[in-house]
Amino acid sequence: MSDGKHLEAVCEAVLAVAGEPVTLEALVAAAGEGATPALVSEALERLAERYRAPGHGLVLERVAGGWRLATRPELEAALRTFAGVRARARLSQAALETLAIIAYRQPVTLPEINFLRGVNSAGVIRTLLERRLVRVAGRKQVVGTPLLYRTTREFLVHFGLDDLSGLPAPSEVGLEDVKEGAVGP
Amino acid sequence: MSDGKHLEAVCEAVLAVAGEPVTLEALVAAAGEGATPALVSEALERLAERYRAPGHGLVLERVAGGWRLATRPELEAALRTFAGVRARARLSQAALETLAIIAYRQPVTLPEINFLRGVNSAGVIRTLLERRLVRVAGRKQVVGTPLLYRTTREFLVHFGLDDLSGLPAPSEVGLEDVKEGAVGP
Amino acid sequence: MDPADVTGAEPWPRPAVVLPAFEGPLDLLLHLVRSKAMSIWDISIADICEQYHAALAAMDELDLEMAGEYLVCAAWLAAIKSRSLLPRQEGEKDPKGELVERLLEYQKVKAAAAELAGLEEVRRGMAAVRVRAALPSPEEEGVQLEEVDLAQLAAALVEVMRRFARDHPPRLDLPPLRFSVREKILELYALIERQRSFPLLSHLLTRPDRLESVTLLVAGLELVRLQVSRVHQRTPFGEIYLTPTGVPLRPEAIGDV
Repeated sequence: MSDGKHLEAVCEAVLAVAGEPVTLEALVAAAGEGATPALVSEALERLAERYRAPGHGLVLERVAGGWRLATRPELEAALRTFAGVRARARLSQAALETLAIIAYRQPVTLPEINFLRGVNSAGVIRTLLERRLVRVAGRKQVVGTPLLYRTTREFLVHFGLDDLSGLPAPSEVGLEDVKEGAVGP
Repeated sequence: MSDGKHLEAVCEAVLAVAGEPVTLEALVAAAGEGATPALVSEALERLAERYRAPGHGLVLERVAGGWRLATRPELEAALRTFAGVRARARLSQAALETLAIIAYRQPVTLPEINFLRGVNSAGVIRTLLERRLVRVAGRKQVVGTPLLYRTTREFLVHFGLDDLSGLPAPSEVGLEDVKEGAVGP
Repeated sequence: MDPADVTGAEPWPRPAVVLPAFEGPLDLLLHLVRSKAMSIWDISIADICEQYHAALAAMDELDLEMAGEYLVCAAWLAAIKSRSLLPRQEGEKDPKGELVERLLEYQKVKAAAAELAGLEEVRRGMAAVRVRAALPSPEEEGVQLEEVDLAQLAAALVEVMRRFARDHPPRLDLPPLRFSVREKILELYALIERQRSFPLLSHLLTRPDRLESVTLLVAGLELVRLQVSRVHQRTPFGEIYLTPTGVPLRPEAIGDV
């Protein structure tokens, strides 16, 4: 089946998952038997026309080397707001790593965390403090008396633990256990 | 500006970049001033309706407590031809059985799963954890404090469920033998 | 069979007897009950035991882990069978009860798995839409906070430690020398003084510590350099003898070795 409607649907689906410009040839190949460059070009023109109507959040644009679906430039503000909302509900890999170090090594200081991660984690700790996953628990009596961090009650509740002894060894969740020793500034 | 057309456009753009279910609240926040849950819901319904028309390659679905844009299932062949989109591997019988136990009995431990299946399911669980279909949700306070497992949001997305109440009711799950009498010989 | 295999491949190559692939002993039992058109409620335990053993015998390609589980189940069945041969006392439960219950529960699990397979099949061809946002700065990705679990937390720790180990390879730590050349020179000197012709090679080879042997060899060479000793070897690869030259060893000549 390669009627016009089907071609439009195929183009829309392929472009929506591609995330990058797709060549006409790739679209013709995806559409399968009976599809020709001419027929697919026509379907793309109709699709582009459709997206130009009010109520659409996407545009179909011709860019170098092919066709691409992108969001409408005038919706930038809404997309920014959404990105902010989503970022607040997420933990970055950096935050997750820092949380893991604090959980398994507590109490631990920022210099110790920086040493283990190899990058400054001050900003990440701020995020974890804001999310109430970690807290300040005194100062370490060493040069500079850095703050000590521990996980919070909310942390335990989030992970369904009664106490910290419930933290699983990596091997319990199918990972290789961490080799201890040699670690420490 | 929050007229209907604008809301439709915002929803389409946000859902197109999200790549995962988006809650109604997040959409309302993204739409900005003047948007209400009721207005955004209406816009979403119109958007879903629009996608149902012929010539569309996408569907707007309610899944995992939010809204998600996905490609139409019947366009699988076209997407597979298109390089970069791989077909998802079917879950094995072992994985499906283990998932079924976790889904219906959550939270549940590995020993409980092993007993119900009659085979050790540790390896299967590891695979399900890797695929983010199940998650560790604390420990059971019994001898050995085994880890508890629950299904994830990804599980809901994978099976197209809005929430766990959408699982086929246990009574619907064909049990011809059970109908024959009370439990116990 | 590899339980981690989620692709649904054949669990094991099929032998001459064509048996369906089983997910485990309970799956096999359920299959036997069905194939005999028995009801789970009135299983003949003697029958099922016999069939179970016959099926096991036909499945000689089981891997060890699975085989263990099948054997445990065989022992369990045998126990039920022997108990059911004994007369039952008043109020005692039917020994088959536990078997019936487990099979019913497993049947439910299989039915639920079939439901999930159906849901999955419908959605297999779908892909999440991912259009690029026309934004100047890319958004930071991460994991949804509410979905972060202990497995991911442990994985993050493993990742940190793995990277740490990669960026901080262990230093090459040389252990402190346990034997000094100076000490060994004095030791060898005393030996050749006493023995006139000292078999160095045999001595080296009988030292329990390789480091000590090396130190002794160096000490021997030092004695030669200081002209305190001579070296003889009568046959190639034969014994190496140290003999004194008559020049006395002056401790201050040893130097810093």
